[in-house]
Amino acid sequence: MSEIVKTEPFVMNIGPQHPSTHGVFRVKVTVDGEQITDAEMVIGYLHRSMEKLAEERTYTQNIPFTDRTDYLSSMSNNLGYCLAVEKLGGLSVPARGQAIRVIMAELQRLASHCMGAGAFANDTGAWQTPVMWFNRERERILDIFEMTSGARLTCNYMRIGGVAFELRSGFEEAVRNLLPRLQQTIADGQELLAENEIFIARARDVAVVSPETAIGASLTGPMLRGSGVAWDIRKADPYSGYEKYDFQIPIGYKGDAYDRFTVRLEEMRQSIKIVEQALDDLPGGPHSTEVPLAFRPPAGEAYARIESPRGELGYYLISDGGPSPFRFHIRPPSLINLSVLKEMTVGASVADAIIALGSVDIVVGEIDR
Amino acid sequence: MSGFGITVAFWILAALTLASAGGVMASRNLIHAVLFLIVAFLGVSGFFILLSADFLAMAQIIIYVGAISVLILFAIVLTPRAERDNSETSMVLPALLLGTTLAAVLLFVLYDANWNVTNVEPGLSAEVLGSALLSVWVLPFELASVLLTAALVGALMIVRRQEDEEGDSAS
Amino acid sequence: MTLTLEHFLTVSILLFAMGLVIALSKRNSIGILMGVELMLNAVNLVLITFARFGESTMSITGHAFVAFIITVAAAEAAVALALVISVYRTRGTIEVDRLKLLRF
Amino acid sequence: MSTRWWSSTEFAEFLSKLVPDSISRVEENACYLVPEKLVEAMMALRDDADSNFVHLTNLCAADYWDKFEVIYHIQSLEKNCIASVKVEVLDRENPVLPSVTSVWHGAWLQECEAYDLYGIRFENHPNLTRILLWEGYPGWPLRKDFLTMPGGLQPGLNEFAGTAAKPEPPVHTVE
Amino acid sequence: MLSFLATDHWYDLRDLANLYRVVLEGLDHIFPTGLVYVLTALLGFIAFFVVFVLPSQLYVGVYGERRLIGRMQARQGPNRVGPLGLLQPVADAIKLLQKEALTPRSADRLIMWAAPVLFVAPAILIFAVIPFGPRMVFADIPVSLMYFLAISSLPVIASFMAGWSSNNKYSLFGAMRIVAMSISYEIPLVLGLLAVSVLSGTMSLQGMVYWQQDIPTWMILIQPIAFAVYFIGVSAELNRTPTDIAEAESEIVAGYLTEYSGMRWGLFYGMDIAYALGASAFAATIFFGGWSLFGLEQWVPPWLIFILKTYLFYFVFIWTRGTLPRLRIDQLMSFAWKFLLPIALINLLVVAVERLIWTSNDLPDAIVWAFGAVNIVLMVGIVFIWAKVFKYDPKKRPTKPRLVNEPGGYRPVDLEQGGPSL
Repeated sequence: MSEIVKTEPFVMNIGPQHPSTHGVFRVKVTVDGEQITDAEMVIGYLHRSMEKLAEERTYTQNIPFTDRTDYLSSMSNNLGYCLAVEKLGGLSVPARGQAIRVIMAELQRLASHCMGAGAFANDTGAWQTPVMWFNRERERILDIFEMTSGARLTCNYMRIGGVAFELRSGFEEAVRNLLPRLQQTIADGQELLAENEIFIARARDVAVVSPETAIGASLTGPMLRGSGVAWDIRKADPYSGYEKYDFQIPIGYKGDAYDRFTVRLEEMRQSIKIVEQALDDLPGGPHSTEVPLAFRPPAGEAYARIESPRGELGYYLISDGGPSPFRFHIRPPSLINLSVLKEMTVGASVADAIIALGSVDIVVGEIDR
Repeated sequence: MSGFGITVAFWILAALTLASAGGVMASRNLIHAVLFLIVAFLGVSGFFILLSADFLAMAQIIIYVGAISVLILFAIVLTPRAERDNSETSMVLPALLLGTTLAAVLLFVLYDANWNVTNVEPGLSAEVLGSALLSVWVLPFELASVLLTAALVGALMIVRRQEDEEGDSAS
Repeated sequence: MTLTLEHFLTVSILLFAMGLVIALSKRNSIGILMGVELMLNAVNLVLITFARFGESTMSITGHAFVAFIITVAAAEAAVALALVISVYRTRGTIEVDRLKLLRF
Repeated sequence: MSTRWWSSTEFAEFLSKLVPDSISRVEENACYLVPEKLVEAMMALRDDADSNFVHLTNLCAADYWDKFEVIYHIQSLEKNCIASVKVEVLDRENPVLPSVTSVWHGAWLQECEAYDLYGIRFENHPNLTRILLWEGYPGWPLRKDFLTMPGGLQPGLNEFAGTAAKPEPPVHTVE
Repeated sequence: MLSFLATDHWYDLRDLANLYRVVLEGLDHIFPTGLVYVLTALLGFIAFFVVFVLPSQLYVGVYGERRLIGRMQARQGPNRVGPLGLLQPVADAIKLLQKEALTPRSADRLIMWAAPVLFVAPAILIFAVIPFGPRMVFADIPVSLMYFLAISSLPVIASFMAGWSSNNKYSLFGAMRIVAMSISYEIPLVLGLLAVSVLSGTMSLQGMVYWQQDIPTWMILIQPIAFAVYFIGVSAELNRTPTDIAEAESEIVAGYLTEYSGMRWGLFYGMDIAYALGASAFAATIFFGGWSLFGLEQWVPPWLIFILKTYLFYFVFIWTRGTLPRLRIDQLMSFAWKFLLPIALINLLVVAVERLIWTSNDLPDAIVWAFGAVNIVLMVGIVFIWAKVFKYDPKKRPTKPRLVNEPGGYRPVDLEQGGPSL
């Protein structure tokens, strides 16, 4: 329509109260007809100044903060923070603790990708059904978290030097019962969404990010892998014993929204593989090393990073030898993945912009911190 | 033609049609004017039903209400907000004068003339109309289809964004 | 009470006059187009009325005429609105008293 | 196989060959660059085939009471190596640094964040605005002297290795 | 033909028209004739529609749809109010009635108020020509097919009024989208239904039911293309997924309904269901034999058969809503103009030729089965040819990502494994 008739350009707010912004996130778009000519994101509605607050608390007290940044993958956040502190203090984690951490992080990745894939399908207009199907399985994973740590969403399970508690009896059986169900759900998602004609028509060739742009814009995680760049911290810089497990990196073909979706589905399959391997040879021994509650690492700095469900989650800590960090910085993958929002949306229609935003899979708690 | 229902329907329709035509004239907002126009179209199609022209009544609704009014709405929305008032030019008084005079003359003719009127239902139906269109009126029928094609192509040509148009308007 | 030819013709005459006033007095070209559409409707009503009440054996002629008028009106509206949009694009207005390119 | 961290001496040796006079000093943790030569050095590091630092992983600032530091973690995906680069900003009143958005587009939002929370202005940044806080927010919250707690306590600890002169904390008086 | 319905007793539930006739005659003794006409028209209308049809159908629409979609979405659906949640629609209605109907300050108050009212009227009018049984049709007008098309073009105006008067950008988007959609989809819809009309030689819905009863066949078997065009076109006009772009929740919040609340919104919601049921009833009449069921209508009440067919068709609407993603507006437009319109035109041409062969050679009725076979072959052929013309091959690119073992930089796409799609 806008090809034929020049309409008034007008500014439209997508968010902060909008069904598809996944939180209080706002994009100010200038629209010409249905076509977007400019997009500017407005964030900060959920800013809680965690980096400042963390400078007041001891290293152990800061673990609950990390739950609340990316509230859909609290286990991964705990893990990243604990790795950074351990690197700072030169601590080592017993083998059992490392394996438990891997199991938890991969289950968390499954839960988070369930949410991401379901919400993306919702953005394409599949009205609530995929999101409910994926959420059903996510709930089962959260049941396992509740069984282990007592909490479902903000688990606070990892500790400096290991994990908080030993696994409950029946944990292994519960996870082993869950994994086939998850396989089935992923197969359903593959069959009913990834091979659905309408879904393909909507998601393919939309929000294309070329590999050069993706690397230059510091993208990580499924965004980078969707563009065909083979980069996964678990492979490139293994932590917590990931080098022991056999898994592969899924990468996309073209870097469009469809590639990101299929990469997420494939990552879920790989995660199931990792969890199975970790369960198969779960070592015995202690789950944690003894670390004093007011832990004082020596003065210095450390940057530790993990592959969180959304990308590279880095924690940069500076210690002055005191009981609380001198500087506590989170490298938020959700925020930095949004660097290409303008490239993805300008020139597209409003409907495609929603798809582009959904394919980034943002969590506003992590963007704003 | 007589009957309680038909008479009531006629008066309701007459009031509705004329009032909404007046609304088209009086309303200041162009969108309101179009909505009044739609009501007037519906009223006229009601008259068609009263006059036993079922097929044409339905065609009237489909084409006038479903297509032409929607086109007008589209054109209004595609032109910006400043253009949406429906005020009159300075010609309003002469136009009113002319309209009143014309109505008076025609009404005089109507009531003065001696019409050859029958009150028998002619029994026209869609089948009769269809066969008439394809036998007696087949040439105009084909011409109308040619006209529609020409109008389609012409409308497309007019609104097509031409490359040399910028040069034209600049000169 | 019996409805006669005069009832329907009166309505259509009034409708026609109103359409004429609208078409002559409106400033906006789309408003003028609406007036023209009203006049066409009034004419249709006249034709249908005579087809119903007239004595002719060929009373289907009225219906056929109305069918043609509706067809032509659709074409006319499409072309007119295309013109309006085209004029708006080149001149920036569709008010008839500000379009003076062809006026002496 | 894991990511190789470039030591600061190795990095300094490499960079001094690539862009001379771009290094101000070398410490154990990282190599400090000269702000004037920052963009040139980063551009060379990105484009050189031996370093190939195409990916800006992390950019953040830190406040050391008397100076700011901006820390860049840059990495190469092909060679799987990472290096930490720092720049000092000594002027607390009007901290200015050249922006590296021309080198990596991904620095855009991270520099905005550093500006928002520390007040470090990045020159030649395409659109340097506060992103987490609103325009006109008083002060720069992550600076160490932003708030004083009741009782004269301050955020962070009062001693830091390597800081000789520390500005006297303003005394908070309770009416 | 109707000999099996010889009993004209009022208690013969196979045809409720008997009951109606008895009431009419009874009233005729009491009141003068003209008044009875008006009275019974009003009474019958109120009794049948407002008390019986609309509430029951809306009930099925609201409760049934929510339960079914709940099942499809791996959840329970409404089950708290009353047994099995059966009172949920009542609770909803009470809640909507209590809620304040907000009007934004800068809205066009009159139009915003009038839009839901104008939306309701056509929804009720549609049922006037639907034959529920052999004599159970309110207005058996000879052009009821045209009537349906005419009435179904009215709610678009009401939707536009709602969207425009709200003075909200999302609403305006919704209004523009629905207007553009309705213009595009009306044309294939009319052409598709015209083919049905040409084949059966009538424009009356009742006539079409008799035609299908006489052959006996179902029109969907003879005219699959017309059915496909009708189903897609009508779901576009009704804003059902996968074509619900005017109310696209994930894009423009609620489209033209964004600013509506309380019972005004409730009217839109309820009447949306009524339109969907009207379209289902229409499809059941034209394509599925209406109240006839190959002779079974002598024993089972025809209106029961008809209503069950309607609900079955409505179930398909619910099913698509619970399953499919939504298309983009330009995809929908090009689908209407590049695919539906040509296929409907070709179908119309073929049907006209078939009708000519049938009538001019005086062939037996069984010839329609041959026509049906030809049309099905035609449909499959056209779909394949169009896919070739537009080079549409969604499976060209693999639906699973590549897997690599080693990290590193960009891995170029191996064209053997699958190149970029169209």
